[in-house]
Amino acid sequence: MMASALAENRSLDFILHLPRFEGPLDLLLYLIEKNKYTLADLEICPIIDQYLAYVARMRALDIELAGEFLDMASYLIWLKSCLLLPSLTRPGEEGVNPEHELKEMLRAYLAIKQAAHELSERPMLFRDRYPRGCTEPERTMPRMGLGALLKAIEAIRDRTKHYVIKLEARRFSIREMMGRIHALLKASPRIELTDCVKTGEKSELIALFMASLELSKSSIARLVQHGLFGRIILIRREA
Amino acid sequence: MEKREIIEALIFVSDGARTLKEIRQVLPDLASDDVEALVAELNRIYEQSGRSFRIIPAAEGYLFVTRPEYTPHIRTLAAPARLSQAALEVLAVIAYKGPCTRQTIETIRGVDSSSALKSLLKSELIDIKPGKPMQYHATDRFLEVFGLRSLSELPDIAQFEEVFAHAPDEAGALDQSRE
Amino acid sequence: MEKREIIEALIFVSDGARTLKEIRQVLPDLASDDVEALVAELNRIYEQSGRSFRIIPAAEGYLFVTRPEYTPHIRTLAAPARLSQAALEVLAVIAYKGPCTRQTIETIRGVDSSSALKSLLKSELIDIKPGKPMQYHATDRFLEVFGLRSLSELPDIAQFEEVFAHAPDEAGALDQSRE
Repeated sequence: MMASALAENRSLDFILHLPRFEGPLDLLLYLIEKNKYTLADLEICPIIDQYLAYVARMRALDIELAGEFLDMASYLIWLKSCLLLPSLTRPGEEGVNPEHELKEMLRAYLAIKQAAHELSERPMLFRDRYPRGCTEPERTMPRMGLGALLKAIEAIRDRTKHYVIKLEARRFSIREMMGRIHALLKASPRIELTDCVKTGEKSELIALFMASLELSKSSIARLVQHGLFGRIILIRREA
Repeated sequence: MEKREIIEALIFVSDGARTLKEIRQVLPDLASDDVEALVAELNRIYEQSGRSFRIIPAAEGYLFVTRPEYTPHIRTLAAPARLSQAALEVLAVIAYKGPCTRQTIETIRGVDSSSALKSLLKSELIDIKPGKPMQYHATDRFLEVFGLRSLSELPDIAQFEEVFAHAPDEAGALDQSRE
Repeated sequence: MEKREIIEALIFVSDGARTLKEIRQVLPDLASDDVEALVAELNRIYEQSGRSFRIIPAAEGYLFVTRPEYTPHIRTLAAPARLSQAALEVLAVIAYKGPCTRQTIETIRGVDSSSALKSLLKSELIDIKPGKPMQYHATDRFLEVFGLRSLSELPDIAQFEEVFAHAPDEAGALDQSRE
């Protein structure tokens, strides 16, 4: 179904040149307007097809779409099957009208878009006029509030997390790893990079790899790898 | 020294809007209508003498701001603020619907809204309400920035109230279909 | 719109003194003497119309200040509620962790916290619990300022982290254009 919709909608390529949509509802509203429908007289099936074609087109072009677009796509496929096979309603689902539900979602989102537009049209501080004594919207000292309190906790966590990373980085410095590899190379002219691993921690592996590149660059060792993902061999270079 | 000029000085030195409550704390014998009349007199004086600023009502009080025609000149020294579409939409939900959870916002918008929430919190346009689950509400700063006395001054709020009465709530239609 | 009023607007919106250099950045064809003369004109206008503020020279530029006779009235009002980042962090630890010692706070924050504790004690947002070891706790004043009925109304940290720990580090919503 997606493929045929795609073939029918070559003309949809223009969509790729549009500014990005805020989300699937935004895209649906765009398609509805483009097809000159209103929410009251909306024919949902062609809109569903165009939506799916858009998503398929974006995926075919390897353009990353937020997960919500794909969730909506599967919801719309389900919705379309309900519309085409009205008898498919499962027991306990009488009274649920999925088309009506979708329209309600669109109505609520449309209202919000309009409200957002009206807000942006109001004279705004720091854009259309400035308050006395201030041209920068961000304050150096936050007002007291629960948001400020929670952000303070986040700041503590960020800072202490930073310490942990620093310590780790110090434990596996590239210089240190270069020393370790060099010592092993002195004992044996040919070693595997994995021979140098002690803890197996990710940061150690990264530091070791960087160190081997450094040693190769400074002509202390030659790096050999047979094939992708093959073992990395270090061969001592005689001075 | 007149009361009118005391009011002017109070608004002039205020960081953010000077609330009516604060003004009446300093001048207890003035009713709110009196304050409003005196502020109107001040604005007339500014207009007649060609001043570059006025006092506007904002956040249950008053705020000194520059006249819009001076904005291009001020912008030479300070970049203008601009709200993203996502931030505006999240702000609209919170302002029109009243305190609400992230889930409500995302159900209405149909997309993840955490980074917009984060930036709005940082700019103090919204804050977190006491209690659980976590709900966001519009702040006085929001009212100042958009020149509103209170949230009830938002245009067509009645129209939106009707829409939100039917709006999908915490468990949206999309979530139900995914069970 | 006259240059005089542009100068007025520039000084009006400045946080602290507006330098002559900045003024001449906006109005390049004015010499410093011209600016001085226009500022003198503005002050004459303020004086004649009985305004509560004047422009004074300061730090290589100009600054708006209220006339000294208004100071007693302004002083009646408490300064707006602001805390330094360090004080906010200490307050958050005490509020969420419950009564705790200075050592605990410093272990969690990883930095010396004595001056933040001092300023919080002074603002009466925290107090010292009788007994040993010396512990700090959040006060009723803290609850009042943050609009809480009890500490149990504090928002859920895990829920906040869920939203914000993963959201990309955003600029303030109003700061977008400065990115």
